[in-house]
Amino acid sequence: MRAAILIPLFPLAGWVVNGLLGDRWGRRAVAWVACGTVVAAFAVSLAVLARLLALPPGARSAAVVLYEWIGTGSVRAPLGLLVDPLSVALALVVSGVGALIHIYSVGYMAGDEHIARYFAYLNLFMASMLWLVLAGNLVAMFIGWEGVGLCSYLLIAFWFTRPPAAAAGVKAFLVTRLGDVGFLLGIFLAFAVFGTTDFTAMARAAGSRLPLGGPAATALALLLFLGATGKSAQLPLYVWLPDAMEGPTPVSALIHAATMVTAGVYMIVRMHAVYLRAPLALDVVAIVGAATAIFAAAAALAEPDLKRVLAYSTISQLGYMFLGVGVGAWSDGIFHLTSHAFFKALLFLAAGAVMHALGGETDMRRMGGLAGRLPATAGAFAVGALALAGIWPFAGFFSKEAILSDAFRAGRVWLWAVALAAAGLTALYIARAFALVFVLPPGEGSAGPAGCREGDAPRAAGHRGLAPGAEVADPPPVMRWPMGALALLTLLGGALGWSAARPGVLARWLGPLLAPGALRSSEGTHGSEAALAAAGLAVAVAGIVLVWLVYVRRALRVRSQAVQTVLAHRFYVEDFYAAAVVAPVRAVARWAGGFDRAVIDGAVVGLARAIGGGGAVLRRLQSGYLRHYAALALVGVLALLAYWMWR
Amino acid sequence: MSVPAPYYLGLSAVLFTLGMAGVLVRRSALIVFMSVELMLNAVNLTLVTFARLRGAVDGQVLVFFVLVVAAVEVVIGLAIIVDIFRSRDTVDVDDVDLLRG
Amino acid sequence: MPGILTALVAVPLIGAAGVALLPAGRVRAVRAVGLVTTLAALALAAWVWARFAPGTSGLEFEERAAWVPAVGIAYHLGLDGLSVSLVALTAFLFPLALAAAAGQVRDRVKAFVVTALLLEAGLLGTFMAQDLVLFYVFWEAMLVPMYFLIALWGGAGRAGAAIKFFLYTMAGSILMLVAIVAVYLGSAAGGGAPTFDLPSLLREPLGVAPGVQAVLFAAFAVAFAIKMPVWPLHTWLPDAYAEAPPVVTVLLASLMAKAGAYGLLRFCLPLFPEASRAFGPLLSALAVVGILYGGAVAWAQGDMRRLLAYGSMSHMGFILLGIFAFDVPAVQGSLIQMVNHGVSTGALFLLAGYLLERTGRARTDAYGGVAATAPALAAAALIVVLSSLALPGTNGFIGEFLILVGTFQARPAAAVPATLGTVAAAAYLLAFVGRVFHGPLRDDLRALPDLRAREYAVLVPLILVIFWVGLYPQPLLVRSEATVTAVLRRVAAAHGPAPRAAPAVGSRAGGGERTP
Amino acid sequence: MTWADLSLIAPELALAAAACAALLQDAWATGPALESRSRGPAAAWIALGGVCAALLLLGVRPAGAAQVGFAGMYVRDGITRVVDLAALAAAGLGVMLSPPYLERFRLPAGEYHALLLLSTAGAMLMGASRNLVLLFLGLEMLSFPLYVLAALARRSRRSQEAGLKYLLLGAFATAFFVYGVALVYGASGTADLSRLGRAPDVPLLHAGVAFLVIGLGFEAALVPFHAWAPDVYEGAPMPATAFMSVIAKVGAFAGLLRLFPQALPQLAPAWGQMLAAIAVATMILGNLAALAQSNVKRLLAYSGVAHAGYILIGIASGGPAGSSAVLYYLLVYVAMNLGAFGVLLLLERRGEEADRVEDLAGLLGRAPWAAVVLAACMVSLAGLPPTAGFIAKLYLFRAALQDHRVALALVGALTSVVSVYYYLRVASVALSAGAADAVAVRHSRFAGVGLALAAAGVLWLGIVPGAITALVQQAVQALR
Repeated sequence: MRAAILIPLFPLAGWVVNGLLGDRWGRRAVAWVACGTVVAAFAVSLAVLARLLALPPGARSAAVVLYEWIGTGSVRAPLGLLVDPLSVALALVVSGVGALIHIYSVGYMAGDEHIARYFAYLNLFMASMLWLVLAGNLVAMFIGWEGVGLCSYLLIAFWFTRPPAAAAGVKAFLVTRLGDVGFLLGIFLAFAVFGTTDFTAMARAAGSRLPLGGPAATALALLLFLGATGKSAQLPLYVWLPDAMEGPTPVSALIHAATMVTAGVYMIVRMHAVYLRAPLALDVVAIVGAATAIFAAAAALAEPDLKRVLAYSTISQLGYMFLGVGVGAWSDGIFHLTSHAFFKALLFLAAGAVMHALGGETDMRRMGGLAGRLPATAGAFAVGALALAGIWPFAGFFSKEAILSDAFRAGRVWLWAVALAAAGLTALYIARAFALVFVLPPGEGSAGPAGCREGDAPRAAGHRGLAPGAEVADPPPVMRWPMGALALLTLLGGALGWSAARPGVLARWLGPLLAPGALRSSEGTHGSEAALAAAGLAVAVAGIVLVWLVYVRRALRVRSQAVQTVLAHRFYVEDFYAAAVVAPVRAVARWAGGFDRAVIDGAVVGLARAIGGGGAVLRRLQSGYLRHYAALALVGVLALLAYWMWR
Repeated sequence: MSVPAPYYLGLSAVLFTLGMAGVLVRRSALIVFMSVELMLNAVNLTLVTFARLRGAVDGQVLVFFVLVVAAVEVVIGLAIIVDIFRSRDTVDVDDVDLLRG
Repeated sequence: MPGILTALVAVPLIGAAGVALLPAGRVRAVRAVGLVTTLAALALAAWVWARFAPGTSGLEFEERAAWVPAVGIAYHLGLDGLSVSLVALTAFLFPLALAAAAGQVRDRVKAFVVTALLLEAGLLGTFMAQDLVLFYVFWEAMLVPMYFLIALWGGAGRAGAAIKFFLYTMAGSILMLVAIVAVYLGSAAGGGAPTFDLPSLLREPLGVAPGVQAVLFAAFAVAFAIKMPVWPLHTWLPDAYAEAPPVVTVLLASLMAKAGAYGLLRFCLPLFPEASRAFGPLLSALAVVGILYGGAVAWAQGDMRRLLAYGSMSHMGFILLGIFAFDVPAVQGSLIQMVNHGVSTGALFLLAGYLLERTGRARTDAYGGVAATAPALAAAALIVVLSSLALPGTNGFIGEFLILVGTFQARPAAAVPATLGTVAAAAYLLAFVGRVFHGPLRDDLRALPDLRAREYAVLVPLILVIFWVGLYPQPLLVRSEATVTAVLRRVAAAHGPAPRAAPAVGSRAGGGERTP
Repeated sequence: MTWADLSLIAPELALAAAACAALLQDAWATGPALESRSRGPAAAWIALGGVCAALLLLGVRPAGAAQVGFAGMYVRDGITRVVDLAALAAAGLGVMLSPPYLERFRLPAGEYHALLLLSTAGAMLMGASRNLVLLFLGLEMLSFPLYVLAALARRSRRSQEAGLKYLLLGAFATAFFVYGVALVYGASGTADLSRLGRAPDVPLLHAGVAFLVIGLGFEAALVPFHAWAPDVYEGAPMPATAFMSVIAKVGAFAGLLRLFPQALPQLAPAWGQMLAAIAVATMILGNLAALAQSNVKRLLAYSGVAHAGYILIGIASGGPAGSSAVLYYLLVYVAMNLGAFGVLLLLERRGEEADRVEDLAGLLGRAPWAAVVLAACMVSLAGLPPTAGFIAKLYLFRAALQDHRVALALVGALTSVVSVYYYLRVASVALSAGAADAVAVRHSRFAGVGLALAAAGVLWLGIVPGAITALVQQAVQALR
């Protein structure tokens, strides 16, 4: 199992090599190194999977300790891996999708002069992400946790000369770091409770150290979840993710859709033993997940920017995952994570292909009717969109239905209802996006003067937006093949989670690891299962039909100006943050700066001035007149005499 | 001697105070000087009184030292005052105020 | 190898004398001798560091000789877990600083090198002295060269900044001197001869009343707090950091600030355990205020070095927090963070110096897009910034993590807001990166040169240390563990008032004069 | 008077003889010799010979029990020894540092050296006095030459003014001192210091003691009897200023030492409190007033006031600790103050004294060693390690705390912080880059050796003070 260390080490080596030497050698070599290392990581992951499969289900867990990393007093944190079904599954998803996106990037970034830096960052991200999923304890995991955040920052701000990109990077870093405060405090609390943060040890000791529903368990679970809301862009810390679309599109696909943002879900599943001791915290997770799902779906409705639609969609889908794990459906959460990785990456790559063709344009109001000119892209997007909307037989259908039925069967009917409504909205916004980009004629939806545009690097097409008569074509094969592969996975991915007899492949693979949650899993019948699935499917279809009626047939005009405004401002959440958090903090900082000068330093300088002033006064007393001096001495004489007489 | 010792002591204290006042209020360097001499001689009177009171001679010896010292003071002082008079045409101590601050 | 610690102090002094005898015009020779001297000191320090036996709490390489026997002052040097790494850090940073100075100090080079070498001797001595007076001598002896380094080679406001720095720090340390004398007199309460020797003083509890102990603790603590600096005794810092020549700012932030934190651990905790515990909550609170306040003010600064200065102060807050958590991991974290802060903050100021050297611009908004024209400089800055904001895998994380995890066990109420300080650090440091390196490239910066070979030579060692400590901090941690444990055991063992409350000294501390 | 008595005062006699020789040499020189460059050094060599002879005579005497002579008026003990050492150091350095200045400003070298030596002898007598009469004589012998030295540049209105002010105020204070002697005599029936300890505790004695403080306090420049010091320091020719700045303190504090801790221990609480109050006022006033000065001589005058305050801490604390601190401080003060003045003596601004702070600018470039010495002396005056000033202050704080005078130690400590401001300002100007074009630097081997000795003293007493601390410790052993 020690070979598992190679999984993150390969991309790490790619980072070092490309980072140090990338500018010296050709772009081709850079691309080979970058893709090669990730493919190698994928290959090693497969090998480790094979090794695990060879073991009996109960023995498929191995801790690999590299060396003692931090060890002093009572705090011990080795640098170690935990190789078990969960981590290997995630490693496979991450390295697999990552490899595809790396290959896609070769084509997408072909025109960018900083390709070495790009791939170096991307490799570093792969290393961090793989380390995150493989790490054997919370502290080691935190390396990956922060590492992916760093890479996210670096890649969002990849085109750093553009102020919005630079600002979005900082925003992403800061907001996630705010969540990481919770994560860190969680680690501290874990040390206080367990004396260790080793996952296996904590899982073993959770039952004895954490009283069910006790404050320690609840606090620990909620603190870690705070970290997850930051990293996985949940309410209330989701605000960085839409802005993160300033980065190159493959980055959005890889980091801000398929992998990094799901780290929170993974972490909760990893820590499920703790969460099981904290039902209240699990409820919070489920409620936040459901609320985020519907909120973000609604926010996506009025978004004119294609990538931001997908970003809100990601937030919403992550909400589903949290809803799933919140009701104790650990493996279904991972299932949705996986299928979402496939279809959302596919959607982003397709969107990237559109932008690639349009010179970086991302404003859907400047697009339209592209289905004919970009058939392959349109097809790929359609597959992804259908999966997202939850249409049978795409992967998204199975995974989303699994979570919905889990919620229902867990007795969280309200959450189920909310999630169902969110499913409808999902179908609505993604169908709208598809219609605007591929179906409707250009110019629909009145483009504003300031469009959205990605990057400033030269693209394959030298123009921006949809210029009539311009050469608009599907991307080159190096980009098309990864899209095809992902489309295939999207088609087949459902098989992972669904089979005639639940639990599915994934659930059985993870099963020995995951203690059953509050889920009354066996109580559901096939009949109710089918009914729930039908309800979900119906809502999805209804959404698509609604879009068809509103946008294509123009049969309906349900436009309330108020709703439109609220949606366009994403429920004013960001304005609220700007006014209630950012502005006050900025004001406090300014004020503190002034306070520092005026009061604290003022006191010091004032004291110095007073002393200097005393010197000036004394100077004036030295009048130069001899008789004054004699008088002064006489005063002294009298004072001394007085002292001696009346002491 | 019919005059009791405290009278001498009182007289010398008065003389000393007069000298002191002279230093403080007179402007001519020469008169200031004379005032200092007055103070010294007041002290001499005290010394002699005490010596007689104690019936010891060492107080009277000290008087001679004081006299010598006073003479030396005058010598140095007059030399300086002459120098000052040469360069400033005045011996008013209030005009000697170049140095201050 | 007897006398190696003396040799460590003597090498810079001999080097300084050697440089002083060179003709002032031979700038290259002056620089070469200075560099060779610091490298020699580094070699000695590295040897000592390598040979230092972990696991013992006592002094190693001890040297003792009578100095002023009439009043019980001894020349007593020694290293233990608290100081061994700081000595190594000092010796490590000086060659780098002198190398970096070659590009920045062109005027009166000889005097500069001499002064810097005197400073090195003072710093090394400060970390090694085991006699209170000897410590004070070194403590002030490093202050004087530092004053001249700022006052003679600094920026436009150098005179004011230098004297402010000096007066402020001296105001604190002179009170410490008075307290040192009081401790000395108190040590005779048991009937023995009074002594300034630290190990002897620690052998039995100090013969002073608890109230007096508190006053003495305060006198020591204020001196060290000013040097660190601790809020609200910090306002000399932005001026000094911003006006000193860039390499001197490196030394100020990297090493002098550590002397303050080191003093707290070396003297305040062991000498005044009861008072330390009594003042612990207050100092923890000040640390938290400093962390957040420094972060906030840093964020609002327009001047690059003022921003970094307040940031440095914020980071020193973590170190203070760890010390007064009285918990092994936290104190260990503080110690390792001293090294980290020295490396990372030093590197930050070094980079700021490189920028200043290239453009002469102090304000961050006078830059923009520098990463586009100087990518290596930007990459180095990014790495250093990340280490400074405690990214796991870099050195900064080890320190802050240990401090916070330890503090969380001991004082959760302080640890929670302090953890927020990590966000503040990210805010101002990324703002710095954003304003200087990101954004549209300004036209007047297009010709900005990237790192030169000499600058690589300075930065690469620092970056290597950043990753080394970040990934494998154990060599540092094991060296200090035994000593830290012993110090904390001493603090923990102190219960309530001193057993022997002999009113030896200052029993009328407030009053002063005798009444007849 | 016996031979034994005379051999007791052999050092003083040597000085007096050298003083006479210097005067005679001056009178003897004629014609071209008067104008030649060798004229200054000739007198200087004679004076130096006298100082060395005195030092030798001091050295050959075994350091044993105290010897008393002149019918009990004169005592030669450990304190005498250290005071003599300080006074002779002051004289020696004063002689060595002056020639370039005397030559350039055409001051009468013979008179200068003779006065200097006589004044030194006066200070030494004060240190050796065991009787108020001798103390008075010593005080006058110390101060009269100083009056003349202050007015030595007879054509200079400033020098005249300095002389007049010094003389009149000095005479005024002397009158009080003698009155004090008379009252103490009247109260106790004796002028013998060794018998004052048994004097009856009557108001007359108290008044006498108060008056004695005035005379000594004037010479030491204690507040409020300090007012002469800035004006006289500024107006007097610089070599005179340099010399008087140290010798007056040596003499006055030797006198205070003899008078208070040694002769009047039974009144220690009373005079301790009084001197503590004076010390506090002196430290504060001296340091604050020095802040505002731009003339280095005047600055050093106020600095001298401040240092008088510091030294007084030792007297006020009394006992062996305080007394040894005073003795050590006097030695240190001689070295550091004369070192500072010695550098100034090398400078000249267009035929005048270069006594403004800005005249020092760029000294490092022109006379690097002088600049370094000046900086070292300033650092020492500020009381910073590793210089002598630090150890001296450490001694004082120790004395104060041992006597539970916490407030004294604190005021001393905090005012030294204030003092750093002006000392380091001078030092950093001297080491700064800019150059004062009008200022010329004179190099003189004679003065160079003097400066080196002063600097060596500043460092030696700071870095390896063991020998001297042992000496002062031993000197005060009798004081238990």
